[in-house]
Amino acid sequence: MTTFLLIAALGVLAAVALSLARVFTGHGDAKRLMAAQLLGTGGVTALLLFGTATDAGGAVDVALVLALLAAFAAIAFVKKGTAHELPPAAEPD
Amino acid sequence: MALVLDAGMALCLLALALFALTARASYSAVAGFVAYGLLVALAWVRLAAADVALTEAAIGSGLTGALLLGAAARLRASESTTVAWPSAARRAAAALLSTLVALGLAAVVLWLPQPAPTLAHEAAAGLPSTGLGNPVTGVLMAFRGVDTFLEKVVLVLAMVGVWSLAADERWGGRPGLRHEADPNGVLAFFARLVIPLGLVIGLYVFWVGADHPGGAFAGGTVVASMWLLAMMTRLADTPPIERRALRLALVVGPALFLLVGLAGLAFGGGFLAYPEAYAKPIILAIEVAMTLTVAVTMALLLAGPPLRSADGQ
Amino acid sequence: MRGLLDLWTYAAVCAGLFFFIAGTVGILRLPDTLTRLHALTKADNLGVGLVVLGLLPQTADALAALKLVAIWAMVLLSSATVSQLIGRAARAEEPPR
Amino acid sequence: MTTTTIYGLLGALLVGVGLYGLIVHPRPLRKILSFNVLGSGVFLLFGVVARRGAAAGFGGDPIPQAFVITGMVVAFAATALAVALLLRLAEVGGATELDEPPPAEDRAA
Repeated sequence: MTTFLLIAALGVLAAVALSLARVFTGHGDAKRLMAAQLLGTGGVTALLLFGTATDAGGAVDVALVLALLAAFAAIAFVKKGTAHELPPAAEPD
Repeated sequence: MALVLDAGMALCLLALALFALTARASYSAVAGFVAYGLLVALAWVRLAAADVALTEAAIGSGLTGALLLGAAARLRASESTTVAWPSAARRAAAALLSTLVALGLAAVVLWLPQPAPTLAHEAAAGLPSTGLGNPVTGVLMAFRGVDTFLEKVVLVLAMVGVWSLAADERWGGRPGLRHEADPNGVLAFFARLVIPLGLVIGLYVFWVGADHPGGAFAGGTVVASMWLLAMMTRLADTPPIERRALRLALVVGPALFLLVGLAGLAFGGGFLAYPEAYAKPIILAIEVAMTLTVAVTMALLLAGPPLRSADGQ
Repeated sequence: MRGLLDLWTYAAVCAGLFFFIAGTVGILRLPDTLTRLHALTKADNLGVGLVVLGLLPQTADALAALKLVAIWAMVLLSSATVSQLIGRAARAEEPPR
Repeated sequence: MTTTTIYGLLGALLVGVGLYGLIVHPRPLRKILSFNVLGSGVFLLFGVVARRGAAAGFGGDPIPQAFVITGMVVAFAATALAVALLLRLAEVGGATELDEPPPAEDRAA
């Protein structure tokens, strides 16, 4: 069971890594927004899998916080990434 | 198999770090950094440090990411497309220095003393006297309480530093810019659903910190991120910094810590010496105050210096 | 009983892994942000759900199981919202063809 | 090769990478980012030391772990202060990019 769960975690991480590579090599901000989302799902899943496999204490709690904060980061991206709310504050001259 | 997992994660982390440093646009770089932070939290679980993983997940990726992101967005207008890099000679010198430092550290890692020195036995021996079950909380709150107290002071000083950057006429006003958000939009809906949930998670993380991974830092940071979410979706505005209750919340953690420390000096064996019978309730009281202080300070550090007057203009 | 539950774990986690791989193939092969978003959120959410279902028999107590389900709910809720917002940002960036 | 060696070497590399970015990158915001990468490398090294010191039924030596938690909070406070300084500098019309090529070099190139 342990080896199987570790292999599954590895598989999920590999899938996430490939997607991340694609997300970061492309152009456009909308693609970058996907990064936090990707790790919010894939990272949490991998964590649950290898946390269960190695019986790491507190892994489930970390996954819970990670899911919450990944959502927070993604929303921060959307809020800051849209240019129309930018202030006229930074006027060099 | 576990080693393959570790090696894969290490490679991903290195790639993300390199991307975050080399990406042309700062916005992309910060996106890479957030992904990096989320992945570092996984690495901490692999190192059997769930307490640190919780803190990293909350601070490293979430709050630091949002902070850098806000800065990148505001600087984007003034950011030129090309930058003048230092000359090749300087870059080579910097690369040489960095390589030497990295190699030196790698050598240290490879030749760490065997058997590894550890203070775990001492921590385990002292833990019963604190009434706690989580050794990391024990170290933070009791054995090395002075460090934690001084760190709270650092937070307050950073807050003073950030606020002192306000323009004179804005002093006492509301930090940050006003966020625009549709009160009936999908974002506001999401925030209404998630904020209560997130607050419960934050308090849970704080509460289990006595006996399991968690604690005031991670819990307080989660609470802070939920407050920030409310600010971003305009469910709540940032409070004017002249408000007295706000300033009290900023200092209540270190103040209580200091009081208990001085009381220890008067009644016990020294600064921050807890009487053994009451150790647990005292630590809990300090932790409650600290969670509040951490939550308020983290959120306001991220919100930045006041940019609007108290009536919101 | 234990063997049966383990079998359930194997099956559900394998199915979850399949959806993660499918999502990645979608991200790599689909042409634009909106369609990739489709692959990302739908497939990955199914993946998380199946993995959580698979891990449920391996949990120590009811609280841990409840937390697993809470994580799933959290991921569902956030990705539903975030994908909306990403979609909007993508449409502003690259107008529909 | 063990888990601690892998993350230890990763920590050393991250310190190197972060240090290079901190010295070389002309944009202050990216210097702040590099500083955070450098910091997380140092934290990982602490984590490795903690993990190797696993004893008394704990997964790691709790003392370095507690130091790391303290360090993360302080690093965040420093980052927030640095970002606030940078934004204020931009607001009052200062430079947000440190371009200081040596005088011998041709700016137009």
